[in-house]
Amino acid sequence: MAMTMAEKIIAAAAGKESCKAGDIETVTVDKMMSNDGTTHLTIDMYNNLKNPHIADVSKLVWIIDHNIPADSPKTAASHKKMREFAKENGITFYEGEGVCHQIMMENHVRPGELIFGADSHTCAYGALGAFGTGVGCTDYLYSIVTGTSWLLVPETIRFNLHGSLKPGVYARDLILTIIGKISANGANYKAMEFAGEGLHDLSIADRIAICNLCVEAGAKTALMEVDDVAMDYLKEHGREPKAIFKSDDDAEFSEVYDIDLSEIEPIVAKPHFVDNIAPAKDCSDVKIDEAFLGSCNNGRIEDLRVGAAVIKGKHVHPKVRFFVVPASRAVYKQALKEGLLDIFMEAGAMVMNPNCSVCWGACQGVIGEGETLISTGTRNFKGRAGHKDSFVYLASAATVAASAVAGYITVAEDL
Amino acid sequence: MGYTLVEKIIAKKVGHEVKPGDIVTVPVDWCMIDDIMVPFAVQKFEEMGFDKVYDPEKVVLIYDHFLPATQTDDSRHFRVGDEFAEKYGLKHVHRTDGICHQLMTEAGYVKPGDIAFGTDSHTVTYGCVGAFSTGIGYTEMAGILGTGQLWIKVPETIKIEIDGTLPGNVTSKDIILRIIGDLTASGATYNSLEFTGSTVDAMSVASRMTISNMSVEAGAKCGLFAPDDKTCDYCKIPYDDEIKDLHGDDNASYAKILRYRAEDFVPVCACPSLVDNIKPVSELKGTKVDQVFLGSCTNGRLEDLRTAATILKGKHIAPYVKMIVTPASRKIYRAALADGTLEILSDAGAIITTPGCGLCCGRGGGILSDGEVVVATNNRNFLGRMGTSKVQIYLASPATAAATAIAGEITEA
Amino acid sequence: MFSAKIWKLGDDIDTDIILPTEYLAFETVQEMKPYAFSPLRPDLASKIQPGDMIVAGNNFGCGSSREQAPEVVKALGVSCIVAKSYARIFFRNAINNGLLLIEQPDLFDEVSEGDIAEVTPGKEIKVNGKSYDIASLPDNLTEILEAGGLVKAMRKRNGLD
Amino acid sequence: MGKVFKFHKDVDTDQIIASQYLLFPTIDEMKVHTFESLNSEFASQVKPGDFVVADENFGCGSSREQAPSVLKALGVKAVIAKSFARIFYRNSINIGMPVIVSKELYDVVKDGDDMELDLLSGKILANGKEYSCTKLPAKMQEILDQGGLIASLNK
Repeated sequence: MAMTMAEKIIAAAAGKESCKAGDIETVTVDKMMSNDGTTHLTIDMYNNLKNPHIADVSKLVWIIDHNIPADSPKTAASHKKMREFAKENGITFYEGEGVCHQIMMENHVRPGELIFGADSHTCAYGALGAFGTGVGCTDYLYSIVTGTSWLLVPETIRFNLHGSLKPGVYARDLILTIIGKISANGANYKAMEFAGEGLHDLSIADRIAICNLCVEAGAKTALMEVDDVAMDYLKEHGREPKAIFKSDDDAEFSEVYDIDLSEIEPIVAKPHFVDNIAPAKDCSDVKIDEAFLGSCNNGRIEDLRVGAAVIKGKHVHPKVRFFVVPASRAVYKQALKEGLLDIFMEAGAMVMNPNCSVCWGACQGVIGEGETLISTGTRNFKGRAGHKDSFVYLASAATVAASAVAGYITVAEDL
Repeated sequence: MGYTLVEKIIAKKVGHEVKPGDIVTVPVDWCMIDDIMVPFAVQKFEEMGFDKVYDPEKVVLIYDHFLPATQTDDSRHFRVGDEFAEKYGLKHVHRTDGICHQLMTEAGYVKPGDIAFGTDSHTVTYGCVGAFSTGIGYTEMAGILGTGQLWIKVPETIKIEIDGTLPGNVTSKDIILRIIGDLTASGATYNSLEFTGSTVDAMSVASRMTISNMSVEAGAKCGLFAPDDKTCDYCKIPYDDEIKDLHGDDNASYAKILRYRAEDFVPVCACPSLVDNIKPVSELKGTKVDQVFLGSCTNGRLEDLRTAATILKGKHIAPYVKMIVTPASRKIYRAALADGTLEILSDAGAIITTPGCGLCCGRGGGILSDGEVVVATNNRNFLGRMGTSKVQIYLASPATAAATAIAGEITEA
Repeated sequence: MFSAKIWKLGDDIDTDIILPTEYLAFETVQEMKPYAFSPLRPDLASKIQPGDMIVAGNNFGCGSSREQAPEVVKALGVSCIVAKSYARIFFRNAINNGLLLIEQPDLFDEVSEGDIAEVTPGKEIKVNGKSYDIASLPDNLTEILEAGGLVKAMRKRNGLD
Repeated sequence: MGKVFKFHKDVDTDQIIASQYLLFPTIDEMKVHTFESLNSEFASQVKPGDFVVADENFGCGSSREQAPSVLKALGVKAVIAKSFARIFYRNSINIGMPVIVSKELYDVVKDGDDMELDLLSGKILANGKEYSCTKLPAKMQEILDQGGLIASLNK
């Protein structure tokens, strides 16, 4: 029977030959990531179980990344609870090392794995051919206690990528365009799979940016075929695949899109929804108060290089606060070595410690009433970055850096 | 009869001799307003009915406590500041450059002999270059913005002489902590502290800054160092006769003179929850810590980061312990990037944040919860300063902080 | 002369105790009021009644220059503070806000919380039948206090009141 | 019988409970901030047994389980929407809060209307009229019946 990549990963996790979209399968989960957004609640629930235990502690990765360093005593108490539980139970634990998904990509994710993350952007792991999906803390708790969970096998929307992106256009412009096209719930319950020769030109950073944002179209997961680019990344980080799957040629897709990468233009997603897209060039009447380059979506070294190239020798607009937040310690150090951090600091940006930062809107760079942020973060929901009456525009690293200089939204080439 | 340094500075400004206890009205060379206080100062200024700022060149607005902002109302303070600056033609607004007290001398504003007031108690920091500077409330600041002057009582002076060579693991932070312990938290109330001696002469301006900065923790009105050639280098001014005259005379009248031998100093901590609760680090050995903070206007300078880096090089902070490093200014951050300091600190596992007040002001940057212990290089360990009232704060030098981060318990460098 | 109920605090009551940094940036003093003294005595702000007084030991108001500290005490309706000594910035800020501060070396050690004091500014305080001498303020400060604080004094200077 | 609180299309998890409250130690401390950005009165007005009725794609965005949890903690009996985002849907079932798909209800009720829901028969009574809603898949009904996913761990 012909299967999609998603079906193959789930079948393997269920210990079956095959499965098909619409089936509900009981699966063994390969890894379980949780961060400080919800883990304190998971621990409370865990402690209330009749027989609390963890099926396989080696599969757990806990990461403090959202509110680090802590912004309030309440945050600190939740962190303490998480840190102590991790220590007592021998859970792999990171604190202040970077955004959870970046740490998972650098250190843990393997092709063919089925990974639960108590965070919606867990779908990023598809960039390495792993089935990552976001779950709530109850689902998470069930999976750490039993080692298993149930999954509705998703249908797959296939995106065949052709050609290559024009200079000055980035993976982020591509995925925002796709979400605009299929809408914020266009892939609800589904897997979004990316294939085609256009994929080969995209770096792992590009691929993560694409997969990561698929949840903004409602997707359960995002997947990409594992090719040389992915294998080189794994090798560089000292890991082997669990298994390499690709969709059969005659697999059944719920929809198929062919996308010509050369047609993509710089895009912004306007408030207050990710699918509310517009050409970046059409937004030059939008003045900004703050700019943010970072997040699990766009805080990798490649993104910092793009931002630094735009801003080098220029200065951030005096009324704009520009936060640059490397996605992990490794990214921070690489950017330091390459001189990028100094380019940003010289230009008047503020380089922050690796964390979720402005994207999450609760710890650093919170914006005020009536203010406007341009961001490489994941979401532009109402109030996402601070005050309920504030505005977030999502754009590429290049557009964000250019806008930070101009003081209004602009593409880099018009700077 | 000679004069103390503060008497000379004030006399020069008012144009006649002064003695302790005199109430005089002084012209103000610099006004510093930080982001927390901007809206309050602006409101009072307007309530007072002024229509212009006495000299827009002499007012510096600095946004530092709220960077990065942690609350939705924080940026209102920036907006009020920007609007005020625009309306009254203020020339100097630092929006993202670092901590106010670092910038006031680093960016070239305050020079030896100047009189400066700021809306923050650590305005005493500028005594490191031989300026009379002290913290005031926003209502008085509003008055100065309108009138360009302020009444002050000429303080008595306590002279502190330190001679000799410091032990290798002792920094100027240990000196000022010990002195605060000896004087007590109120022992220098209304007084000027004047630091002299061969140990002081050998110190960098940065080290002196740490001492001036914490003078207020003994209640002092100011903490002064006579400017020397190092001061003039730092301030980019000639070391001329006028500057050379800015020192306390030998025959001046001092309220008290404290004499110390540098060799007698040991690494110390201010223990919870008073700045004058001083104990030698050696007596605290074994106290487990959850977090270490290196930064603030007291100890966030390049030499402080370097001191820590020297100790942390090739080592790693203890598991489950966090070390947060917050350089005091953009300039310092860049210098520490350039000389490899930040790389060493990052390799050791430190969390390096953007320049600002950070944890020291208790609004972000590593707040703690009940029962947690922090060793911090800043200036206050008051109850609840960094989280709940059940957080234990130990103040220490950058060297002690770094050694403690490695060990996971309070340790001498 | 006025009479006031005593609330007693200790030595070194710092400005972070009088009003923690968290609440400094609230837009109005009214919003800050409930948090006065919260690290030390979370319920104190709700118990203090207008007209009550605070008695404390040495170095009251040490620490930061936050003027919110005396403002919030004044907003609670505190009629005066009697302490052994004050930190200087707090002292100035209090006078500038029209909050009466009295220095008295002995009273703190001899009174209890809840006692009623009779205060005659510039002259004496009577508690439990005993009289304590108090000094008057320097002229320049009396002027500010009499004007009702520095803002009012400046308004007068600018011909507004 | 409960009251209807009506919400628009694409209500995301940040509107249900904003990021700045998620690290509060308990759901009870968070719940007073439910729907703060959309209706600051909601948390004080909603009574146990009331309903949230919404248009398409309710609960899109993050995986924060705090979103259904605060609604449940406020006593919301069920959320009825034209459609749900999948993580919110799953989280709701897991904590034992009914989430019901009805394509028609949103268009026929107003804020403040009285309505009744019979989960077993899949019937809604609102403004004197009866509406049917989509039944839950068997797997989910099973989780809901046993009082949420955690209950199955405590068996």
